[in-house]
Amino acid sequence: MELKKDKLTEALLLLRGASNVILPVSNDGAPVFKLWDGVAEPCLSANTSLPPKDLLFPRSEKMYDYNVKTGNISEISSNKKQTVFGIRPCDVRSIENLDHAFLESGYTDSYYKTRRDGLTTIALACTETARTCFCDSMGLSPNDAPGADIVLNDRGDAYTVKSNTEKGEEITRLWKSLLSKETGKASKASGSVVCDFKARADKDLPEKLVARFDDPMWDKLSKACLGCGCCSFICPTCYCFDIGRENHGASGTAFRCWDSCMFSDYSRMAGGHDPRPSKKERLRNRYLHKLAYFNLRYGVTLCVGCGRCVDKCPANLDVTRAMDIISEGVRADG
Amino acid sequence: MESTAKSYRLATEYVMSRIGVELVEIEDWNCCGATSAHTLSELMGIALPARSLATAELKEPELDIVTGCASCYARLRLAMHKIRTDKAAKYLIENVIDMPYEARREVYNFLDVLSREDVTEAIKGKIKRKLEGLKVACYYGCLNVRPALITGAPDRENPQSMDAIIALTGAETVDWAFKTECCGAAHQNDAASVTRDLSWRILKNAQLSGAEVIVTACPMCNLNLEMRQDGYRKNTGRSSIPVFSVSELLAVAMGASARHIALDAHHVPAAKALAAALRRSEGGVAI
Amino acid sequence: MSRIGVFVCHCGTNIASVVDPDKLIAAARELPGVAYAADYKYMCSEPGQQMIKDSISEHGLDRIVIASCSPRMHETTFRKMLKNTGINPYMLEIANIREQCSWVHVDKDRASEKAVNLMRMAVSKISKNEPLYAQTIPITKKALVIGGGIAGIQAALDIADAGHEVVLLERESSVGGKMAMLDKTFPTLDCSACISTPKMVDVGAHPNITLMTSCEVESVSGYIGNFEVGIKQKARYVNHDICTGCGLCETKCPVKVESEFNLGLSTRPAIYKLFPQAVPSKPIIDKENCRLLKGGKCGICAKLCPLGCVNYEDEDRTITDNFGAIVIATGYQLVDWPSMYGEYGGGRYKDILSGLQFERTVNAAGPTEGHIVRPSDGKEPETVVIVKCVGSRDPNKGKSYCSRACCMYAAKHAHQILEKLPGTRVFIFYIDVRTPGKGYEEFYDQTRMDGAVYVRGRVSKIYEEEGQLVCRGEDSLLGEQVSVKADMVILETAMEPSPGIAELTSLLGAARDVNNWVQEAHPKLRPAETQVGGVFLAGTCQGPKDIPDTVAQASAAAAKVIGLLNKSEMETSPMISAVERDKCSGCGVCVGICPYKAVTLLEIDDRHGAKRIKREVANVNSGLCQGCGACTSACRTGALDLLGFRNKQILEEVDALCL
Amino acid sequence: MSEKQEKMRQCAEKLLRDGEAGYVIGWGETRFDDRTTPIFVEDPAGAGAFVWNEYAINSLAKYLLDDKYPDKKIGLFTRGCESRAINRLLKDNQIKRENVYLIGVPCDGKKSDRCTLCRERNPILYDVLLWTPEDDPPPAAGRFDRVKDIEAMSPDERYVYWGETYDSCIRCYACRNVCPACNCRECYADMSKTGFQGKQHSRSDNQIFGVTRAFHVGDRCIECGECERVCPMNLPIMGQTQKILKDINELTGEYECGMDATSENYLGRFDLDDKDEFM
Amino acid sequence: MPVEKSFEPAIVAFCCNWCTYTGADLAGLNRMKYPENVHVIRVPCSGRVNPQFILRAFQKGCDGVMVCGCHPGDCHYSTGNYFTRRRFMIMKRLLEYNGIDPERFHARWISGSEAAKFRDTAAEVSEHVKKLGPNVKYREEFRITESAEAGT
Repeated sequence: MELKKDKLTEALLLLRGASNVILPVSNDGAPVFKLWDGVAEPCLSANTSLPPKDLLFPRSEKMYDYNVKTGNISEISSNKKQTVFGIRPCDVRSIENLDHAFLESGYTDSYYKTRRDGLTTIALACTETARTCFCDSMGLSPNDAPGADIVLNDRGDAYTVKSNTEKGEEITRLWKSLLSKETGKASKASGSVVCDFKARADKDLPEKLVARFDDPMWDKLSKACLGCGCCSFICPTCYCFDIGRENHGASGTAFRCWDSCMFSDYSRMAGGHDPRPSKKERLRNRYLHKLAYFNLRYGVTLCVGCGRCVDKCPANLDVTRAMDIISEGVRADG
Repeated sequence: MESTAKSYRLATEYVMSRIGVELVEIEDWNCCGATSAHTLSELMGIALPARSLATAELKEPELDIVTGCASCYARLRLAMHKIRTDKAAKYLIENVIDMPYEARREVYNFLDVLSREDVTEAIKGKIKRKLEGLKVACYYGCLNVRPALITGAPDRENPQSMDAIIALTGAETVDWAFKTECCGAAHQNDAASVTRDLSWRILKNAQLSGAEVIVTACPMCNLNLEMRQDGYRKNTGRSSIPVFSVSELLAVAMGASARHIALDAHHVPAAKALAAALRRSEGGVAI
Repeated sequence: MSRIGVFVCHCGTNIASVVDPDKLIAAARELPGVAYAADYKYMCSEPGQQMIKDSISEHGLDRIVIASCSPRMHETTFRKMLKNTGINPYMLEIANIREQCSWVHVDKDRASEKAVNLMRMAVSKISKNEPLYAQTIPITKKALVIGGGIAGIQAALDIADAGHEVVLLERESSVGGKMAMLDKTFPTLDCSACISTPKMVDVGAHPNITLMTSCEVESVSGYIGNFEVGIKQKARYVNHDICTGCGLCETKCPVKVESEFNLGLSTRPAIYKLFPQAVPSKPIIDKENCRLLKGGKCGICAKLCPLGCVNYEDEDRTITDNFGAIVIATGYQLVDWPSMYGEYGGGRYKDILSGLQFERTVNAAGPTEGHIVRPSDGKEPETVVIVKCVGSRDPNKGKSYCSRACCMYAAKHAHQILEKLPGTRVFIFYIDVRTPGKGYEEFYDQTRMDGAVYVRGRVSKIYEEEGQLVCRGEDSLLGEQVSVKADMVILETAMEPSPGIAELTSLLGAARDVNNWVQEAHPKLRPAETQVGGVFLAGTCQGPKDIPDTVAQASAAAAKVIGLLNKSEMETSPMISAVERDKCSGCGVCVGICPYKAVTLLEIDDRHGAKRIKREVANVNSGLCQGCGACTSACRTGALDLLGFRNKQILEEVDALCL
Repeated sequence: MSEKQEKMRQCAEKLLRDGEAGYVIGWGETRFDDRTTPIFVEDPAGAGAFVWNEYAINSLAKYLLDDKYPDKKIGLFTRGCESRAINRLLKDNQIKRENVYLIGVPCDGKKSDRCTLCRERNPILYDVLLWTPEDDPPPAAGRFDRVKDIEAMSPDERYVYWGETYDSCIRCYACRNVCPACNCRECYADMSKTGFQGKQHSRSDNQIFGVTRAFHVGDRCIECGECERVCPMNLPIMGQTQKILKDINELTGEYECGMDATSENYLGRFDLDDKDEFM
Repeated sequence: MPVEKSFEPAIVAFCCNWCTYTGADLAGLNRMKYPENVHVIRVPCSGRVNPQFILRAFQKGCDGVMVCGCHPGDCHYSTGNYFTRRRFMIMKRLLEYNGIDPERFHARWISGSEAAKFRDTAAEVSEHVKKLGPNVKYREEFRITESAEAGT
C-alpha cells in the first residue's frame, strides 16, 4: 500500500481525530517533535535533535500524591493516546530497548506501561544519513523499523505503508480511503541507505569491554569530558531517573525526573561515599552500559547508533572511538 | 573688542600672530547674555551661549573654544558643563536652539591658552625686551575661576597662572589679596555705588601691595577698573593706576609699539608706566 | 519524626480578642510533626511556663513553638525556661502573633488566618532546628589602651586601679596628648597642665601600667578576650633604661627644627623631649632631622651624654603581646585650614593663628612665655578677631558637623586676651553660640560682660593691608557687610580624627562613620563600644567632645573593660556561621564580606582521589563571628550556613507560608 | 597556520621532554575535519597530535580544575579567553599560578559564534608567547545589544521569552561545567536536598536554575561565550550574565572580569556611595 | 462559575532583627493597621537574605516579596546592608529582566523607629500586588497544573 504525499495532511488529520499526534516540525530549520496543531508542516528532512523518549518517559512525571497526617496515597497515571509520526528506525529501536528496561526481567513500570500502551509509532525510513549516524553498525537498518507499528518508506511522491502490528492495522483501516496500491517502481532511491560511518561493534564487544574495565584507556577517553549530562539527555536510550518530592505541609507529590549518570551526585550514597568519584568512572559506566551491560542482560546493545551524542558533545567526544580501541586492540593514545 | 577694548584686541592679535596661533571667529556668534540673561531665565542664560557653541561645533568641529572675557567664559563653560552632565537640560536646550550640541570640545579662557606649555614656550622665544622691575598686580577676575565646579580652576583664591605669564615679560608680580575679587562690572549701570566700592578696594589693595599697574584678563574688568579711577583719585586722595590686559604687556615685551596696539586708547594714561620699565631694563628704549 | 509542642498565648485579651486561639490549636494539630497543642492566658507567667514544662515531659516533646508576643520580648525568657527540661534552648521558635498580628489587624477571621500562617511557618522552621551549644572562650586579663591623651590616660588608670594589667600605647614620645598643649580649661580656667600632668605621672608610675611611647599598632589578630597585637616600637636612639632625663644632650644639638608641640611657633633640637613635663621624661632623636642619622657628621649628643645612652644604631622593633580588651583613644587633630580656606590667605599671613597655636602663645611655658604678641613683629595686638566654625558646620569647604568645644574655647580665648591685655578689642564671628555644659553659659555671659563683641556671621575674606588683617564678613543680625581691621586673627578650627585612624580601625575591624570618626556600637546605648567585641572607645576618636565628656567616656570604656576582664571566660552566642568543609572550595568571597574578620581561609589536609593534598577552606572564628549571616548569602555553594537561621530553616518558613 | 602549529608542537615537546610540564593541554583532531577535541599529552613523542586551526575552539582553562594538585606543572595553550579564565580561577583561589605553564598563543579568531564578542585575542597572562600578538578585533560595538533588546520588551514579553527559552533547557549543566566562573567544589544545583533547586524539569525549576546561575556568576563572568557554545539547545545563556554585567557597568562604570587575578568581584565588596534605590 | 473570593495575595517580608523587625513590632505597639497578607520572616541581618530565597518564594506561591533592613550606615553589623544593597540592586534588575513585575519585589530600609514606614510599605506593596493579581511566573509547575485541572 502507499500513501500519496499530497494526502499526507489528510492522513494526519484523521490520526488527530483519534489521538494526540506528535510529529517533527521545524524549529529554526531543525526538526523537533511537537504536539501537532493540525496546521504545521511536518519537517521530515532529517532526524530530530531530541529523541521522542519523553513521550514514554517524561522529563518530569508525577507519580503519586500523599498526606503524611492521613496516610493517604493516590497514584497518578496518564493514559493519553498518542501517535508519533515520522520517528526514525534508530528511535524506534530505542523504544524497543526502553521496553526491555521498563517492562521486562521481572519488573513492570506501571507509569511507563500506561504510556507505552497508549503509544502508536509510525516510522519513516531514512532517505539519507547524517555524518554522525552509525546505526547500521549497531545491528539495525536505516531502511526499516521492524519495531514500529507502521513503517513508511519515501518513494518520491508517495510513501509505502507497511503495518507491523495490530495497532498498525488499525491505522491502515483508518487511512483506508487514502491508501492506494503501490505503483511499482520507486522513483527515488530508498531502502538502500547506508551510513557513511562505521563503528566497530563486533559481536564480542561487550565481553572485551568488560574485560578492560581497569584499562588506562578510560583515563584518556574521559580527560576532555566536561561531566555534563548532555549526552544522557539527548540519548534515546538513557532512562535513568531520580525520585523527588514536593511537600506542601502535610501533603505532597512524589515525582520522578531524568537523571544522568554523568552527574556528580548521581552515584553519591547517603553517607557521602561515591563509588564513581570522577568523570573517568562515570564515563566508563556510561559507555559500558550502552555497549556491554545492557547487552549482557537483555541480549541487545543499548546504543542504537543515532549519533546524537557524537554530534552534540561540547568536548567533541566520540563513543565510537572507544569501540575502535577495543575492537582493534589499540592503545588509547595510538 | 572693536571699541572700548580695542587695545586688548590689537594686542591679542599681535601676540597670537607672533607665536603662530590662529584664532577663528565663530560664525554668526551671538551675545552670551552674561550678567543679565540668566537672572531673567535660567534656560535663556544657557541657551544663548549654547547656540554659539553649537554653531562652532557644527562649523569647526575640530576646534576648541577660547574667550578673552571672564563673563563669556563663565557662561560658555556653564553651557558646556550642563550639556555634558544633564541629559534633560541637553534635550531642552537643543530644542530651544534648534541645533544639536554634544559639547565635544573644551571651552577655555584666554589664560588657559597662554598657560599651555607649548604656548608658553613660544611666547618665551618671542620676548624681545624686558619690563624689568615693573610691579604688576595680576587681576584674574572672579568669573575666570568661579564657580570651581564649572571652571575646574585649581585655586580660586590665589591663582598663579597669570603671574607665571607676566613673569615672562620680566615684570614682577606682587602678592596681593584681590586677585579674584568681584569688580562689580555687572552692576555698573544699576547699582553704580556698589560697583564703585568693589572696584576701588581692588585698586587700593593693589597699590598698597606695591603694584604700579594692574593686569586683567577680561575687557569688562579692564574697563570697569579704569573708568572708576577719577572718583577714586578724588575720594581717596590716591593716584590713579594704569590697567592693562595681559596681551598688552606681552605684546610690548615682544616689541609692539604703543601705536601698534593703541595704548593711547586707555582711559588712564598707560604708556608712561611701561616706558619707565623699559627704560630701566634696556637703557632707554622708547615704546 | 519530631515531636513538636505548640503553645498559644492569649496575652490576656491582647491576642485572644482578635485572634481565635482555638483556630490555631485546631490548625496546629493538622501539621506534620505536631504532637501536642495547647493554649493559655499568659504563657510567660509562672503557671504558663509550668504548663509547658509539664507538657514536655508528659508528651515527650522535643521542640517547642510558642505563638505569643514578639521574640524580642520573651525569647530569652522561654529559652531560660527550657534549660532544665532536657530540651535544648535553641529548639524553640516563637510565632509573633501579637505585635505583628493581633495588634495590627482588625478583621478577626483574617487575623486568625494570618496567625495560623505565622504559627505554621514557625512549626515548619522548627522541624529543621538543631540543638546549639554556646562555647566559652578564655580571656587574657590584660588591656591595651591605644592613645596616651587624657582619654587613654584616664581609661588606663581606671583599669589599672581595678587590678588589671594595662599597656598604654602612645605614638609620640610622651603621653599627654592635646590636653598637655592647652593653657587653661574652660569654664573653670584651671591650668590644664596642673590637672593633667599629675595623671601623666601616675600612669608612668602605676605598677599595673606599662607605658609604651613612640609605639604604633602594626597588626591585630584574634578576638574578644584573645587579641594578639603586634606593636612597633619606633627607634628612639636613646636608651631609656639608663637615661635619667638630665637634658644635657639637648643643649648642644646644632639642629633647630620647628617644634611640633608649639605648632611651629618655636624651634627644638633634633634630640629632644616633646615638652618639659614629658612622661617619660627622656629624650629621643628625630631621625629625619638628626645630622648624624642623615649621614652627616656630628655625634655631639653622644659625646655629651654622661651615661652613654645615645645609640645611633637603634632600630624599629616589633613587640607582640596578648590582650583581652582594647580601648581606642586616639583623639583628634585640627583640620588643615590653609588648604581649605584660600580666602583666609591659605596660610600666607603669619598673624593668623589656629586656636591651638593661640593656646601655646598664651601658655606661660609656651614660646612667648605667655605674652600675647603677633608672630610677625612681636607686638601686642590692639584688635583681635576670633573666627569660629572654621571647617566646622561648613559642608562646602570643611566638615558638616559641629566641633562642639570651639564655642567654649573661643570664649576662653577672648577672656584670656581681655584679661592679659585689657583694652584690646576682641571680635568673635560666630554662627551660633552653643554652651551646653555646667557653667558654660555663665562663662560665655561673663566673656561678653568682659567686652568681647560677638558678631553673628561668617568671615568671607581675610587679607593683609597696611600691616593689618582686614576681616570682611557679614553681620547677619544687622544684615550688613562688616569689615574689621585686626592685628591678630584666631581661627577656631574643626576637629577631625587623628591621622592613621583608617589604618588602625581596619586592623581592628572597627567601623568608621562618614566623617571617619570611629563608629560606636549604638549611638545612644553603647557609646563606649565599637561593634567589634572587646574593642572599646574613649574620647575624641569617636567624635568631637570636650575634656569632661572625654574623661567620662574614658571611664565608661574602662568600666566595660573591667567587666570583661573580671571574668575568666565568656560564653559566645552559638547562632554563628558554620562551614561545611566538604562543600567549601575556598574561593574566599566570604573573607572580604565579614565585617569582623571572623572568616579566614584555613589550610587543611585532605585527599584528592588517592593523593594527600592540602587545600584551603573557609574557617569561622566563633569568638569573632557575631552571627549576621552576610557571608552565607555570598556563598554560592551553601558551604557557609548560619546556625539557627540555616538556609533550610528559612526555606521551610517560606514554603509554609505558601500552602 | 602550519608554522604556528609546528611551533606549538615543538614547544610542547620541549616542555615534556625537559620535564617542565607533566602534560600539556591543547587541541587534537577528531574524525571530522571541522572539529577538534581537547587532548592531554604526556609523552613528548605525542606532541605531534596538537593541531592549530580555525576549529580549535574549545576553551581549555576549565580542565585545570580536574587536576588542582598536580605533581608537575600543567602546560596549557593559552589564548586571550583562556588567560582571562585563568585569572578567574586564580582570583577564585582555585588554582595556583606556579602549577601551570601557560603557552601563549595569540588567537586569530575561530569559526565560532562565541568569538564574536571577543576583545582579547592575545593572552594577558603567559609564561611564553609563541608568536607575535594579533591585532585585537575592533571593540565589539554593542557588547550589550541583545540585553538591550530584551530590556525593551514588556515584563510579560520578557517572561515569555525566557520562559520559552527555559522550556527547552534540558538541564544538562554543560554551561556550568564549561564555565570558568562556575568553580564551586559542589554546585548548589547538585544538592537538591538543600532546597534551593528542584531537580524536576519544569519551566519554573529551569528558570530558577538559569537565574540563580546567572546571579552566581554574573559579577564574575569573563564573557568567553563557552556556555552558549556548549549548549545543546542553543540557548542564549549569556543574555542573563551580560545583563548583570551591563547593570554593574551602569552602576559603577567600566567593569570587566578576568583582566587581572586580584580585583574583588562586584558583589564581594561595596562602596559607601553605592547607588541606593531602596530608601 | 462560582463567585470568586476576592484575591488575597501572599506576601513575605524578610526583615532584619535589629531595625525592620523592631519597626514592625513598634507598629504593633502603636496599634497601626496594615493588611493581613504581609508575613514577616525574621533574619539577623538583611545581609542574611540570600537572593535565592526570593526565587523560592515566587516559586512556592508568594505573590510579593519584601526585603527590609537597617538604613545604610545603621547596620547592627556595620556593613551587612551595604552588601544587601548591591545584591538586590542586581537581583531586582535581574528579576525584572526575567519578566517578574517590578512591583512584586521590593527592598526597603526601615529603621527600628520607622513603624509608620513599615506600615506604609506593607500597605503599599500589598495594594500593588493585589492589583497585579496572583503571580504565576516562576510558580512551581505541578501545583499550577493541579489547580488548573481543579478549576476546569
